[in-house]
Amino acid sequence: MKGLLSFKHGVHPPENKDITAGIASRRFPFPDEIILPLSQHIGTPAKALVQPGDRVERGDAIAEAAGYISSAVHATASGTVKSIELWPHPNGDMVPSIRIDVDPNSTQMQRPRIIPRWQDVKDEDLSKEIAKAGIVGLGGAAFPSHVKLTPPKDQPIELLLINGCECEPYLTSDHRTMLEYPERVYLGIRIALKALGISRAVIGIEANKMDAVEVMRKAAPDDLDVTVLPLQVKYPQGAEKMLIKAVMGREVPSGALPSAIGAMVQNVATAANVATVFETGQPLIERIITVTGRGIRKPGNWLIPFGTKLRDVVKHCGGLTEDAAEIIFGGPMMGLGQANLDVPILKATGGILILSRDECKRQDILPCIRCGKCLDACPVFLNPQLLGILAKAERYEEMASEAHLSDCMLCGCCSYVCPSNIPLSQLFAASRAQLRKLATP
Amino acid sequence: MSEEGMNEGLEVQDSGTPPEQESPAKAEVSTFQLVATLAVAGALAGLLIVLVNQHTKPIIDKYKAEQLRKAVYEVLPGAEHYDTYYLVDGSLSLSLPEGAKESDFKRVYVGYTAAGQRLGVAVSRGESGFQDVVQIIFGFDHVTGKLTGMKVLDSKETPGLGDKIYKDKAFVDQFFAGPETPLVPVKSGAGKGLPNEIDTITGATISSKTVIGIINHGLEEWKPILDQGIPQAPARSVDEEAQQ
Amino acid sequence: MRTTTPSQDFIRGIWDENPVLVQMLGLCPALAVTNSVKNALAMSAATFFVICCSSVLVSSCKRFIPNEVRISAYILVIATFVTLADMLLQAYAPVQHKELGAFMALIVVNCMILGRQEAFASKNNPFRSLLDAVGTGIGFTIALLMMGGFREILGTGAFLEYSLFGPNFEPWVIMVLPAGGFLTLGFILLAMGYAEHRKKANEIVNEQVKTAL
Amino acid sequence: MTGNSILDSALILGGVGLFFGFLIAMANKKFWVWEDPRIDEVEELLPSTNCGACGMPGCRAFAEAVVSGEQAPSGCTVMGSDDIDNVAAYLGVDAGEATKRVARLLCAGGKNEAVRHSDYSGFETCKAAAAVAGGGKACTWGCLGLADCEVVCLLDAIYMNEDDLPVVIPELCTACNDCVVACPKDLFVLMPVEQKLIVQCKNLLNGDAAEDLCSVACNACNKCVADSEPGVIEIIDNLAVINYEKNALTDPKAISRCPTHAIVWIEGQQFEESSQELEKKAV
Amino acid sequence: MTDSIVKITASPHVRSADSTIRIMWSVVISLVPVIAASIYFFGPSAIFVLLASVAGCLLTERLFGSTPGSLADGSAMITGLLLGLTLPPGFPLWMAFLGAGFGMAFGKIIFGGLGQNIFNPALVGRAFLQAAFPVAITTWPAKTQHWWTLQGDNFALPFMSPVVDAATAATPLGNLKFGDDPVVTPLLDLFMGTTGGSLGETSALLILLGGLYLAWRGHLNWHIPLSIFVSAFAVSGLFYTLGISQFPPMFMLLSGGMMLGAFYMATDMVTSPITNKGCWLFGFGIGFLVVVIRIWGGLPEGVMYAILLMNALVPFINRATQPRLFGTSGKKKEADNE
Amino acid sequence: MNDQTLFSIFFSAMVVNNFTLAMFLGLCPFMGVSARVETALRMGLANIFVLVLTALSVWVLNTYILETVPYLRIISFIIVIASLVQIVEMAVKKLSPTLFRQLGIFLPLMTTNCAILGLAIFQTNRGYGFLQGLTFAVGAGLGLTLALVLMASIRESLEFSDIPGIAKGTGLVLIIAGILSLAFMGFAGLL
Ligand SMILES: Cc1cc2nc3c(=O)[nH]c(=O)nc-3n(C[C@H](O)[C@H](O)[C@H](O)COP(=O)(O)O)c2cc1C
Ligand SMILES: Cc1cc2nc3c(=O)[nH]c(=O)nc-3n(C[C@H](O)[C@H](O)[C@H](O)COP(=O)(O)O)c2cc1C
Ligand SMILES: Cc1cc2nc3c(=O)[nH]c(=O)nc-3n(C[C@H](O)[C@H](O)[C@H](O)COP(=O)(O)O)c2cc1C
Ligand SMILES: Cc1cc2nc3c(=O)[nH]c(=O)nc-3n(C[C@H](O)[C@H](O)[C@H](O)CO)c2cc1C
Ligand code: SF4
Ligand code: SF4
Ligand code: SF4
Ligand code: SF4
Ligand code: FES
Repeated sequence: MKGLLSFKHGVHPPENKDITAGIASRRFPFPDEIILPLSQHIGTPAKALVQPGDRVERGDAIAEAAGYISSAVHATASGTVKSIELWPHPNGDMVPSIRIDVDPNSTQMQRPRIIPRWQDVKDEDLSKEIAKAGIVGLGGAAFPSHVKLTPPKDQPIELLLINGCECEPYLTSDHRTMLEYPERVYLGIRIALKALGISRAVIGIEANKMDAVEVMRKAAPDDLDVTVLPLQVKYPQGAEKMLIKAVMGREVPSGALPSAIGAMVQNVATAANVATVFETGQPLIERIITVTGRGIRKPGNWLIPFGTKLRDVVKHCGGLTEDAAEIIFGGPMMGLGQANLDVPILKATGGILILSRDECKRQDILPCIRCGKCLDACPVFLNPQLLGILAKAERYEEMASEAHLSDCMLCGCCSYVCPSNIPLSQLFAASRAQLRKLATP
Repeated sequence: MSEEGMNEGLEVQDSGTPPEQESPAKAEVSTFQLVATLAVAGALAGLLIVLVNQHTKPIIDKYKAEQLRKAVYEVLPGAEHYDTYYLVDGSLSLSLPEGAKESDFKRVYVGYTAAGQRLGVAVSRGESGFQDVVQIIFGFDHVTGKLTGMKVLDSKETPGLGDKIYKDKAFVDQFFAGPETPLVPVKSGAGKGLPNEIDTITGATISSKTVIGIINHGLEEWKPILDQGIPQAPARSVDEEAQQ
Repeated sequence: MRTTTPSQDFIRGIWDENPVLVQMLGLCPALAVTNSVKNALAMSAATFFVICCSSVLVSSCKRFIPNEVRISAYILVIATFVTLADMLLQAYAPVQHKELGAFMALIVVNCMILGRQEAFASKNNPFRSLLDAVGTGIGFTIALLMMGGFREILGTGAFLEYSLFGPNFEPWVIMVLPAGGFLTLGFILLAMGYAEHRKKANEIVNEQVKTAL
Repeated sequence: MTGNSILDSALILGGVGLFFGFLIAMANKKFWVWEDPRIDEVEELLPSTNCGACGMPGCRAFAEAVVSGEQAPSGCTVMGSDDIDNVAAYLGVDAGEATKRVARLLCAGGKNEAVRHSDYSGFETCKAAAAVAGGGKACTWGCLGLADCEVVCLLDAIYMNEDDLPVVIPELCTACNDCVVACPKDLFVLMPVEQKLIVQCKNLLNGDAAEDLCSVACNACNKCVADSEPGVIEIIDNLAVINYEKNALTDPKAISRCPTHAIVWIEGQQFEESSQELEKKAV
Repeated sequence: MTDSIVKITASPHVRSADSTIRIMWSVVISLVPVIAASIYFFGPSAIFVLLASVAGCLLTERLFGSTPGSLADGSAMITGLLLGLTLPPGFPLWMAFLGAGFGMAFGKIIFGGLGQNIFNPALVGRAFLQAAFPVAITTWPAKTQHWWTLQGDNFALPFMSPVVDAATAATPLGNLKFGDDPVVTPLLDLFMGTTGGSLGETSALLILLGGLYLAWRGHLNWHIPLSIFVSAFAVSGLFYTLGISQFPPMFMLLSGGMMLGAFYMATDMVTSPITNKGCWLFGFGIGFLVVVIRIWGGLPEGVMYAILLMNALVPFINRATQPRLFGTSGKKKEADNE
Repeated sequence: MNDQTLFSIFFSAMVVNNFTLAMFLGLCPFMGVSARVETALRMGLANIFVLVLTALSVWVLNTYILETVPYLRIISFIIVIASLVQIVEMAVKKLSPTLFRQLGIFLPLMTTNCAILGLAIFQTNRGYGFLQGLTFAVGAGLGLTLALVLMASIRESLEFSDIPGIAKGTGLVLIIAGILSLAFMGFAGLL
C-alpha cells in the first residue's frame, strides 16, 4: 500500500466495506409515499411548480432552481401531489417539502421527451442541460454541478479529477457504480471535459478497490486522455483538496477553490448521472445507495428513488437488529445522525449506515491532555486542540481569525483520534453556526 | 466576572450625575516654582540627613572598626593589636600614596602579641559559593603556613545547609586547630588523617569547598608577597592602639 | 468625594484593604525579608516609621507642591526618611540592618508608601493622614508577621529563634528560600480565597432561598 | 565630619534638586500635551497605587481607558465598591433604562411536555447538540435544555428548572442580550416587563401535527385571536403572533380558551415553580 | 429496537481505540519492570517509598480533585509512581507522602486537574522536596548486606529528621562531580543498573525497553526523547572533546535521571509542546540545560530542573510553533498582523 | 573595585540571581503586568531602557558627585530616577505618540519599581565600573523580561483552564512564581 500517492496526515479507520462491496445493486421497489424537500442541495431552495392535487409522472420537474446556485427537483415516482408542507429534513430542521402519493398502479414510465445529442450541444450549453436535470454533486456536498462546470474565466481548468476514492468506511456505492457502469462514467467524463473545454482527466481510486481500478482501466476508451490512478487508502483521501494534493502534488491555496490551481473534482456517481441525462433523458431522480452496518438485517446496494422515507428503506432491508443503536445518512466519519424514521432520502445520501451498539461505543469525554494527536491527524494542518479550547471558551471570533476555523473541512479526523473523546469537529460545526448567527444581525 | 456584573447592575439603578464639565483650568505653574520646590526640598532633606548622619556616623564607624578588630583577633588568637598593610606596587606598605582612595588597595592585617611579637597575618577574601559570594577572613602563621583561624564575614548560602560553614562548630573548629596548608577537602569520615585535611559538611560540600578554596587561593596570592618580608611597623604605644 | 470617618481611615488598611494581602502592594519586602520574624519586625518598624513621617509631612506641605513635581517631591520626602531610618538602624541595630540588606533602602520605592501619599496624604489633613498611615503600617506589619511566622516556624522549627519542636525537627529549608516566599504568600491568599468563597457561597444560597420564597 | 560637609550635602542635594527641577520645568514647557481633564479627575479618584493589577500599566492609563470607555471602573481591583461608584458617578454612566426589559423564553416545552424521539449523547451544550439532527427533540424549534443560556448569564439570572427549561429571574436580569446570542434556537427575546401576554412557542406546524410534538405547542386554533381585541393577535405561519404595538389593548382574557396553554399572561417570572421545588431549594 | 431511535451523536460516529485512560494505564504497565528492578536492587525500602508517594498522590487527587472519578484515569497513579522513582531508597516516608501531596495539589489540581497543568506534577513534588529537605534527598545509603534490610531511615517520625548511621554511598554523577577521586562509572553498570541512585534511575535498559514499548504503541512522542538524547550527546560530546568537561557523552545519557526523565517525564503530553516542531525545540532545550547544569551547576543532577524550566517555556513554544496551514506558505498572512 | 567578568555579571543577573525570581525585586509589576504576553514584553523593554538609563546616571553620580557624601546615595539616586523617568515620559509622549502608547505608559510604573533602585544600590555596593554597570543593567533587564514573559505566556494559556474558584487570581500566580523560582534554582552555582 505504501508508495502510492497520497497526502500528509489523515487517519485510517477500519474499512468495513466487505459487508456490501460484493453485493450488486438492485432496484428498490417504489414506496407508497415520496417526500421531496425543496432544498436537497447547497444554495437557495428550489421553487415548487406544482399544487396539491396535481398528477405528476416520474421524471417531471416539480420544482425549479431559484437562482444560479440552486437546483431543480424532479418527481421520483408517478402519483398525486398530496401537499407541500413542513417535513423533517435529515439535517434536523423542518423544511417545506412536496409530498407525493405514489400511484401503486403506475408503470413508472417517464413521459417521452426529446433527448439532445450531447455531441451537438454547444460546450457552454451543456451545463444548462445539466442544470435542467437537477444534477448536484453526489460526493456529499450536493453542490449544483452546473456551477462547477462553468468556472470563472480567469481561472481556466486544466485537469478534471474524477473522485472514485470513496474514503468513508462502510460505503460502497461509488465502488458499485464503477464496477457496474464504467461506460456511463466515461461518458460523463466526456461530457464534463467538453463542458470545460479540456481534454485530460484522472480517475483517483483508493487501492482497496483494485477490482474497480481494473474495470475502469479495461473500459477506458482509447480516444480519451484518462489515467486511472490507485491511491493510498487513507481517510479523507476523497476530500477535494486531498485528492488534488495526491494526484497533482499541489495544495489548493487556503480560502481558494480548486479552480485556482486549474483543477475540477467530480464524483464518479455524478459523472455517471450526467451521462444518464444524455443517454436516457432521465434527470437526477435516483442513485445507488449503500445500506449497511451491523444494525441492519439485510445490507446491500440499492438503486433508490429520492424521497423514499428512511422507514421504508429500513423495512425493506429486513428491519433493524436488536442492538441497532444509530442511524446515519452517509458514512461514519462525516454522516449525519438521524433522529426520525420519517426523513426522506436525498440526492446527497450516498449511504445509510446503521451501527450496532458495539460499533459506536463511546467513552466519556475527558479533559484534553494536549497529546497533539489531533494535530497529527488534521489533513489541512490546523490546530484542533487550540480550536477546541477556544470553542469551549466560546471565543468564536478568535477561532476564525487566529485559528483558521474556516479552513476546517469538518472531516472528523481530529475527533476520531482524540484519546479523550473530545467531539472536536462537532464543536467546530457548532462554532461555525454560532459565527454565522453573530454575522447576521 | 462578578465585578463586571456589579457594574452592570449599577448602570441600571444609578441615575448618574452629569460629568462635571467645568474643566479645572490648569493654572500655569511657573518654572520658578517647580525649580524652587525641588531645590528647597532637596536642600532641606540634605540638611536633615547630614544632621542625623553626624550623629550616627561615629557609632556606625566605631561598630565597623570594632567588627573588623574582633574578626582579626578571632582568627589570630592571642593577638593584642594589629597593623594594616596595603599592597602598593607589589609590596607591602603601611601608608597609602598621597590622595589615593583606600578602597582601591588590597590589604592584610598583621597581628602582634602583647609583647609586640608578630603572630600571623589575617586576610579577608571572597569567592562565589553555592548562591553568591562568600566573604571570609582567615589568619595564618606566615612563617609555618599553618592556619590560625577562619571567620565568615558575609554569606548568602542556603540557611540550614550552606550556613553551616559558620554555624557548624565542628567545621569551624577545624580551622582553629592549626591545619597545615594548602588545605584538602575530604568527605566527613573519609579522611586519611593527614594534617591538612578538612572534613566537609554533608549536604554543603560546595560551600565547604568554597571556604577551603578561598583560603588556598589567598595563601597562594599572599604567601610570596609576605615572604619578601614585612616592613617593620613603627613601634606604638598602647594608647595609640586604644585610640584607633 | 470620599466620605470616610477617621476611624474608617484607621481600620481600613489593617485588614479589609490590607496593603499586602489584598492590594498586592509592597510585595518585594514582604517576600524578601520575611524568612524570619525578627527581620519581618525590623522591616515593619522601619516601614512604619517612614510611612507615618512622610504622610504627616506630605499632608502638611501639600499646598506648596506643584503637580508637575509631585511625585519627585513625595519620593524625596520618603527617601529622606528612609535614609534616616537606614542610618539609625545601622547605628543601633547593626545586625538587623545587615540582614535586611538592600531592602532597607528599597523602602523608598515601596509602592504602598507612595500610594498612600498620592491617594490619601495629598488630599487630607495631617491628622487623618497619620491615622491612615498608622492603619496601613499595622496592616503591613500584620502581613509581614504572618509570613515571617509561617516561614520561620516551618523553615527552622523556631519562632523568634526559640525552638518549638525540639532539636530533631527537620527544617523545611524551602520556606526560607525565595520559592518559599512566593509559596507562603500563595498559601495565605488561597486560604483567604477559600474563606471568601465559603462566605460567598453561603450568601448565594441565602439569597436564592430568599428570592425563591 | 566638619561643618563643611553639612554645607556640601545641602548644596549637593539642593543642586541636584535644582537641576532636575529645572529639567522638569523645561520638559513641562516643551513637551506639553493637551489631555482630557477628566482623566486627571478620574486619576484623582483612583487609588494611585500604580499596581497594574487592572492589566493597564498604571493608574493613569487605567483612568484614560475608563474615560474613553474601554474599561469599566470596576476593573480596578484595589478600589472598594464605594470608590467604583464614585468613578462611575463622576463619568455619568447612563441613567438606568426607563422601562425595564427582561429576557423571555419563547418555548414552554420542557422534558415533561415535548416529545423526544432520540437521545442525544455527546458534548452537553445546546450549541453542540443543535448541530446534530437538531438535538434529538421532535420539535425542531424548541428548547434543548442543555443550559447554554444559564452558563452565559453573568448575573446568574437564569437557572434551569425541574422541567429542564431556563427560568429568568426578572429582578436579576439586566437585559444584557447575552442569552439571546447564546441560544442556538433563538428562543430568547428581550421585552419590556409590561408586555405580559406572551406566546411561549415557535412551532410552525398546526393542529395535531404540532400537538404531536409537544403538549403545549401553539396549534393555530385561532381561539386567542377571537378572544382578544381585534388586531392584537394574528396567526402567521401557524403561530399566534402578538402585535405589541397594541400592548395597551392586551388582556388576560386572550388566554382563557387556549387548549394547549401556549399563550400565557405573565406577572413577573415565567414558569412559576411548585411549592415542592421551592422547599427543596430552601433546604 | 423499535420505532424510536436510541441515540444520535455527532460525526464521526466511530472512534479510534485509543483512549486517555488506556494510555495512562499502559504507562503504568510499562513501568512495572522498572519498579520490579528497583525492588530487586533496593529491597523493601523501594516498596515503601513508592507506596508512600502513590498514596500521597491518590489521596490528594481523591480529596481535592475536581471530578470524583478522576482516580480512574490513572494519571494520579503515574504521578505517584514517577515521583517515587525519583526518590532515594532511604527517603523518609513522611517526606515522600508530603512531596506527593504537594506535587498533586500545587502541580496539578490547582491548575484545574488533568490536562491543564503547566508543570510536571511529579517533578513539582520532587523540586519541592529537593528544596525543602536537600540533605535527605541527596543521602544515598550504601548497599546493605541483606536484600531485606531497610535502607536509611524510611520510618523517621513525621516532621523529624531521619537518622542515618550507615555509611552513605555516592551516585555515579555525584562521584564524578564531587568525588574525592572522580571516576567515570563503567557504562555497562549504568546500563544494567547495578549502581547507586534513586529508585528509578538505575537500569537504563529497562527504562529504554518501557519507553520503546510506549513509543511503539504511540503513547509517547518519540521526538522528545530522541531530541533530548541528540542534544545532550552533541553538547556534552563537544565539551568533552574540548576538554572542558569530564563527562563522556554516553555517560551523560545513561547516568542519573536522564533515561527516566527523557522517556517518562519530558514526554508527559500535558506539559510538553503540542507540535512536533515544538517537541524538537523542547527536547533540545532539555538536553542542553541538563548538560550545562551537570557540568557547571551547583548540583550534580539537572534533569528535573531542565524539564521544569522547559515546561515553563511550553506555552511560549506553543505560541511560536503553530502548524503551517494547508495551502499557505506558513508565514502569517498580512491580514493577521493588525 | 570589582573584578567579575562581564559575562558572569550578565549571566548572574539574568538567570542565576534573577531579579524577580531569586531576589524579589520588581514584584508589583510582575504580578500586575504579566497577564498578557504583549504587555509583558513591552513592560520588559521599558524596564531595560530605564535600567540602562539608571545605571548610567548612577555611575555618573557615584564617580563625580557622591564620593564625599555616600550617605546621600539613596536620596540622590531616587530623585534622579524619578525625575528622569518623568522627563523621558513627557518627551516620549510629545515626540512619538506611537512609542508612547507602546512603551511610554509603562514608565510611571518604574518610579515605584524596586528593581530600578535595587539595581542602583547593588551596582554601588558591588562597586561595578562603567561597563560592568551597563552589563548588569542589561542582564537584569533581560532577566526581568524573561520572568515577565514566561509568567505571561503561562497565564495566557491558563485562561482556558478550569482553575478552582479559590485559586483564581493572585494566589495561583504566586504559586506559579514559586514553582518557577524552584525551577530557577537549577541554575544555582552556575556562576
Ligand atoms: C460560490 C461557489 C463557487 C464554486 N465554484 C466552483 C468552481 O468554480 N469550481 C469547482 O470545482 N468548485 C466550485 N465550487 C464547489 C466547491 O469547490 C466544492 O466542490 C463544493 O463546496 C463541495 O466540495 P466538498 O464536497 O469537497 O466539500 C464552488 C462553491 C461555491 C460555494
Ligand atoms: C472529508 C471529506 C471526505 C470526502 N470524501 C469523498 C469521497 O470519498 N468520495 C467523493 O466522491 N467525494 C468525497 N468528498 C467530497 C469531495 O470533496 C468533493 O466535493 C466531491 O468529490 C466533488 O464531486 P461532486 O461535486 O461530484 O460531488 C469528501 C469531502 C470531504 C470534506
Ligand atoms: C535548595 C538547595 C540548597 C542548597 N544549598 C546549598 C548550600 O548552601 N551549600 C552547598 O554547598 N550546597 C547546597 N546545595 C547543594 C546540594 O546539597 C549538593 O548536593 C551538595 O552540595 C552536595 O554535597 P554532598 O556530596 O555532601 O551531598 C543545595 C541544594 C539545594 C537543593
Ligand atoms: C507518556 C506519559 C508520561 C507521563 N509522565 C508523567 C510525569 O512525568 N509526571 C506526572 O506527574 N505525570 C505524568 N504522566 C501522567 C499525566 O499526564 C500527568 O499526571 C498530567 O500532567 C496530569 O495533568 C505521564 C503520562 C504519559 C502518558
Ligand atoms: S475536522 Fe477540521 S480540524 Fe478536525 S481534522 Fe478535519 S479539518 Fe482538521
Ligand atoms: S487529540 Fe484530543 S486530547 Fe489530544 S490534543 Fe487533541 S483535543 Fe487534546
Ligand atoms: S443573559 Fe442577560 S438578558 Fe439573558 S437572562 Fe441573563 S441578564 Fe437577562
Ligand atoms: S433556551 Fe436555548 S440556550 Fe437555553 S437551554 Fe434552551 S436551547 Fe439551550
Ligand atoms: S515593592 Fe517591589 S515593585 Fe512594589
